[in-house]
Amino acid sequence: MNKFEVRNMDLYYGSFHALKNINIDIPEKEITAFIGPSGCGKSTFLKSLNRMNDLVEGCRISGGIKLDGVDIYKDKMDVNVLRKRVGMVFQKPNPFPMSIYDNIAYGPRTHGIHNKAQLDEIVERSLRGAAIWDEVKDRLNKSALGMSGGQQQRLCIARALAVEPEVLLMDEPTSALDPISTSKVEELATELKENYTIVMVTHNMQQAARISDKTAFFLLGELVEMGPTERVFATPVDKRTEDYISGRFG
Amino acid sequence: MNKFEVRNMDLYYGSFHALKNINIDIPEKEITAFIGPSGCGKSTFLKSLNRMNDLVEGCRISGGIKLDGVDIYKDKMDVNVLRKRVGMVFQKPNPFPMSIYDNIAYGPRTHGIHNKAQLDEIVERSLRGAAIWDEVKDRLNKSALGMSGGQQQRLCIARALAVEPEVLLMDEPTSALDPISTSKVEELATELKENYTIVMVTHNMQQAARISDKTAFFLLGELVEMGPTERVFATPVDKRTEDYISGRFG
Amino acid sequence: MPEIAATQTAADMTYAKPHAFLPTGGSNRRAARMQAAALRWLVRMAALLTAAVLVFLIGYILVMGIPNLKPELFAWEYNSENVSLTPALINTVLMTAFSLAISTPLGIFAAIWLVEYAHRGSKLVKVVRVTTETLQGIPSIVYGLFGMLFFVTKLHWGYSMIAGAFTLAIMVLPVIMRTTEEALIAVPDSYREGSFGLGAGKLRTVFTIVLPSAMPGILSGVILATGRIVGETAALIYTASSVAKIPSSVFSSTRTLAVHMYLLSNEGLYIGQTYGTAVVLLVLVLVINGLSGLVAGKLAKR
Amino acid sequence: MTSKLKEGVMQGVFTLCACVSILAVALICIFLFANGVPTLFKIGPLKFLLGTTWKPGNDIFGILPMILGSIYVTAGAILVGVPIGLLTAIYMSKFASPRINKVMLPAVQLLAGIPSVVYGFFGMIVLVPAVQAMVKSPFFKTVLHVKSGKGMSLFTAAVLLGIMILPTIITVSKTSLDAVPDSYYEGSLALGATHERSVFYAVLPAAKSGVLSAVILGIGRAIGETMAVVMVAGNQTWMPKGLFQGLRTMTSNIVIEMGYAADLHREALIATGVVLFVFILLINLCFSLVKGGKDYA
Amino acid sequence: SADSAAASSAPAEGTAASTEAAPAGDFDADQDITVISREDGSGTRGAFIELTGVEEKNADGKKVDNTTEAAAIQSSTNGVMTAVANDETAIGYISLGSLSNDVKAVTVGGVEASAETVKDGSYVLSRPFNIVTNGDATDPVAVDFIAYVLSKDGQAIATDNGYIGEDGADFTSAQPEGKIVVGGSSSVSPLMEKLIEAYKTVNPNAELELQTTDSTTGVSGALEGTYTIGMASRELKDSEVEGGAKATVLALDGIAVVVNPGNTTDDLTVDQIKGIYTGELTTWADVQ
Ligand SMILES: Nc1ncnc2c1ncn2[C@@H]1O[C@H](COP(=O)(O)OP(=O)(O)OP(=O)(O)O)[C@@H](O)[C@H]1O
Ligand SMILES: Nc1ncnc2c1ncn2[C@@H]1O[C@H](COP(=O)(O)OP(=O)(O)OP(=O)(O)O)[C@@H](O)[C@H]1O
Ligand SMILES: [Mg+2]
Ligand SMILES: [Mg+2]
Ligand SMILES: O=P([O-])([O-])[O-]
Repeated sequence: MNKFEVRNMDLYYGSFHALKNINIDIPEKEITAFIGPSGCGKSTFLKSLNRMNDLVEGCRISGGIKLDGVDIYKDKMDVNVLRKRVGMVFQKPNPFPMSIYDNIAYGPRTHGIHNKAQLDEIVERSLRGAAIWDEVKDRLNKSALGMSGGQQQRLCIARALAVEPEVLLMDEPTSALDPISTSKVEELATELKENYTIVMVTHNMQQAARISDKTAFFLLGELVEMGPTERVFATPVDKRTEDYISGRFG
Repeated sequence: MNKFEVRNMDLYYGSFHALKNINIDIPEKEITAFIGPSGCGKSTFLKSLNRMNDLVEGCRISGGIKLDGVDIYKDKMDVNVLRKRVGMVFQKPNPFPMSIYDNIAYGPRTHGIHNKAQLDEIVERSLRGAAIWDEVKDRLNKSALGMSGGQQQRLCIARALAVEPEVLLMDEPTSALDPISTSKVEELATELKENYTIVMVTHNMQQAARISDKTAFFLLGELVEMGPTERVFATPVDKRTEDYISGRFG
Repeated sequence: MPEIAATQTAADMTYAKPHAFLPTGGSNRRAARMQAAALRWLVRMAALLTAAVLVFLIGYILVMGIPNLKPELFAWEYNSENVSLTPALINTVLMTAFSLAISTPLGIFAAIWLVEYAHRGSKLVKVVRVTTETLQGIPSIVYGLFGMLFFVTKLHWGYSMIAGAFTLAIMVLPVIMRTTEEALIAVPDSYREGSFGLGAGKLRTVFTIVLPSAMPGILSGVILATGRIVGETAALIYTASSVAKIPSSVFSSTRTLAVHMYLLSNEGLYIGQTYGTAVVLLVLVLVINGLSGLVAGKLAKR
Repeated sequence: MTSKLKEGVMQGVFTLCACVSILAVALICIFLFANGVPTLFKIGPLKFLLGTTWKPGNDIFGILPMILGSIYVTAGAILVGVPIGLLTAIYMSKFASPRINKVMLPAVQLLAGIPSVVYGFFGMIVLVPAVQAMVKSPFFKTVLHVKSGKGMSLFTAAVLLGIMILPTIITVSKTSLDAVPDSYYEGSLALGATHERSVFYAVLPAAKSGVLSAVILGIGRAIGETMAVVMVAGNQTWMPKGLFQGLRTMTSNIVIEMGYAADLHREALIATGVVLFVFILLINLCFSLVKGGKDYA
Repeated sequence: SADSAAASSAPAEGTAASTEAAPAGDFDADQDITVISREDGSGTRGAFIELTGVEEKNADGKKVDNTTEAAAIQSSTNGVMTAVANDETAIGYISLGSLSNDVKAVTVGGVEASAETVKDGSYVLSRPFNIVTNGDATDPVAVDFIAYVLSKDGQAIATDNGYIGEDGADFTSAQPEGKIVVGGSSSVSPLMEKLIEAYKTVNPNAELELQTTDSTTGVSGALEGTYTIGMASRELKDSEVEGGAKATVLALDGIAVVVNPGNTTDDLTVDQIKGIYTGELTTWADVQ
């Protein structure tokens, strides 16, 4: 089953044509990786999946993006609900400057849950879900900014889980992390795909090869090739993909 | 012949031991590449070759670094003269906010050349040397900030050439550039090694393989392995080098 | 709601299915939307209030003042009939120039020391920071008292332009220091590295690369200081006093426009002229602000 | 080497310039304290600081009413200025279009540039009668039981000062709001929060220390303001009597009486300046503590 | 009343808003009186409290200022005028020379405040404007100028500007050259300004600089030599006389007791004024 279906999508930043006629299906409960050289539009595309691009002035989108068959750019789609359903984890861990507990509870509170017991439960469940509960359970009231980078990133994942999304978008979630933290986050992603659809941008081809089910290669705003990860890496159809994978540029 | 000879060198940032017992010889008129994962100390080591680390508060160095047999950390070495002899090109192009001409003339003027004809000649020679003369000769009086990234980087190389250094240190000189500019800078480096000793940090192993004569691999502040580039890539001696080159981490 | 015992293992805690707690529609959405609307309304009202106060204030001064802008108010020489503001206006310019001539080099050099030379965390830096902040917080009336006790009385300068200018120079010194410091910090380190990398010394780097790049920021600080000098009253009545003539030497007493306005209003004999003067003062402030806007625009363009 | 010498000499010059502010503060301390502290002891420190009567004609110098006056007026100004200023800053930083900001920003700067004399004039002629009319209204008499309110009062002074500190509050808060990394805002949006909620619950807490600095700077400005307060506060030397009664601040006390004071009276006024200065030092201390805390985090 | 052209024309526009706030006719006399006073040490206040009996000697023979604590303090003539013009229930006292149409001067014991009544002594509230020198004046310009000020011409200028001068003698200038500085009280300053301007036409050789500060600075300046001639709107303090200051009366200034134009009270006795300022009479009904 496809979670997202993108058809004939174009995106402009002002007069700059950043994404060109993208057609892609993102399967449910799998990890889809986006690779490509810097500036090719990976982040841009990721952000249009939960309409974070709405914030960018001068950004225009045409074509259709359907989530579970519903066009997310149609008027009756409430962006806040969309973003609740399609969570996002950013390149640089961005915990709020508040306690660990409040970080996780932020989302549920936003969506109207104020009952202490219920919040407690959500916090624990999300932190466990992000495989960080044991490390932080004794200091839930400490500031989240005191954690290490890898912990912060897992906290951000926990924060995203706390609003019970269906999809998790991750934009280079490990590029700011050390190797050990990176492998923890990668493990986590592999676990999470049981319940969530995961879309991940990475500039690290090894990472894409290690954990993703499908891989999409972007170049200069075009989707060059998409397919099962092994196939894309082993026998790329497009010459450009092959060049990129074999390190001829980028 | 060795341009630099480094013996038992240790470097601390405050209490952090950033470089550990480095011993390395850098051959004259060749390209030496430093590779290694982020944070391993490549830039730090590069900067200690022309004492740019002097600017960092709390940075202490022990051991010896000899340039043409003279210890550069001894008192009688004038840092300004050292830096004139050992030029530097940075990761992000950093032209001064002045005209192209003034950018190039800055170094010679610093070292006491004010004769207009002489400066004109140096400017032309340096810009030609950096393979950018044809692109900028008609707008020497325009601001350097209006150039493209690749042009700016070559301008910075020209600026370094203008003070007639013996060594050129380059810290990831192409990481901020597009593929075409990158290959121009790479070509330029290969040409320059006829007359200059070049030391280049890169996170792009393909680049190291393409242009360097010697390659040194750093990991966690240690120099793991150094040798002729083909040898290091084809038959690494150290297990860690092999892991890194084959993409098992980083 | 499902109860989950604390003893459950991590594996059990993974999400069986999404949508356990959080309904995506209905009353929660409405509550969220209402909260958003309320907050939006709140900030708009506050901004409106601020704008209204300003418009009312300016409007009031203009309405009361413009009819009083008669030509004799701008006569070359002051006398009790025309109560001309021209000498006061010229004195304001002189006073500003004099104070800035003292405080600008001091402030810029001090900032250079703080940013380019001082070791971060050194004792002296801390003391300089604390004293600069102290200076910034001292009310003008205290500056006035100090100026009177020190420059006027102790140094025997009398009520004079020089006493006023020194008092004001100390008063605006922290303003110039702070803005210059920020401007210097904003200069990318890559410029400095580039210059050092070519073998340039520190002094040359500072004066030929760093300072020119920081100039717009420094200039905006100087303009800020000008604004404070122009509007100052309390620190000047006790130091420069009030002679409504262009001073013949730095030891002559002089009055600036703000002091002029204050004195005009005092006895209630020249209320109309006071409003007229207020308009001129306002225009002066506008011009100064405009200048700083222009400089800031230049800064943005680069 | 000459260039080394030049470097050394200039470094010395820079260092000396940096020390000017130390010298200035030292001089200010010495001259104020040397003139004020002996007076304090001549009058008796407790009599001076805690005395409730100020009658210079009869050589009674108690400045407690003025100390309280300064505190009340400042607190009032903060109550008026901070909410409005902070909300305006939030509006300008996170809600207003660039077009609106293009007008608002110079407007706020203008507000900051208007000399205090002009504010005072405005307060005296517009605010005082307005407050007078307000307290005389039936609503105040019957509902709020305000029997004898005056136009020149704590309330009026607080409102006027509240307006005067607006630019400080707005610019400092706005700067710190602008400095909050977008990542907080985006993080909140990505959780499905509305723009408004994101701003108030994710961005604002991150700007906390900046807002606190704004408040402290506002306090400093309010407590030090002179020319404007004198014209609207009533300046009675009694112990503050109520929100709609006049009172006198330390700054007013100095500026009102300095002109005619002689001998001990004059020294007592300088001593008032010393007390004010000590207050400012305390406020600055708070300010550095707040800022120090930020650096630490 | 005010003869100064500047005083009568300009302020009429200046307080257009305020007259609406206090419409005449329906004055509610039950309202509390808002008492406006000048600051402690002000020359105007000193004379006012002495002449109205607000200042009394206590048992030890020391003078005590009984001004009610509730009195709002304004630090300038204009402050008092504005406060009174904007408050129906207010009362204040100001220099007669500054009186304008925004406020109403009441008659005191039936006598109108004017130059004539002050001069003939029937209006009781007045105070001296003093010029102060360190001992006797020695500077030739100062001597010549003081002679001019006290002459027929000088005193006429005072009278023309709403202050009260004596008759004085005829004056011919000795035309001395040089520069002197006159400084001090801001209330004396406007009159001094006129005198200096007039004197310059008589003796163009002299240069006179006027610094407006305050009475105390005027006296201390004269003693220290920063001012050749000081100005004070009050009597000299004992300590100042001991220091060698010598005061000469330049003119008399009447003190007008002023109320809001909307106030129906037109006359107050000295006792009523004292009652109001000592806080015994608190509403206008008590007075009427
Ligand atoms: N807000 C914006 N306004 C204008 N152009 C933009 C904006 N954001 C991105 N772009 C441009 O759109 C193109 C795609 O950007 P995008 O950030 O999606 O690249 P990316 O593939 O994520 O690169 P990276 O690996 O560096 O993150 C780039 O050329 C970029 O310059
Ligand atoms: N000024 C400094 N003060 C303290 N630590 C520093 C400083 N500069 C670098 N370091 C630390 O020293 C180590 C080596 O840094 P360096 O910049 O040399 O790494 P690098 O190999 O160049 O990495 P990259 O590929 O990211 O540029 C890192 O752990 C870094 O955090
Ligand atoms: Mg990206
Ligand atoms: Mg590096
Ligand atoms: O009260 P005076 O201003 O006239 O001293």
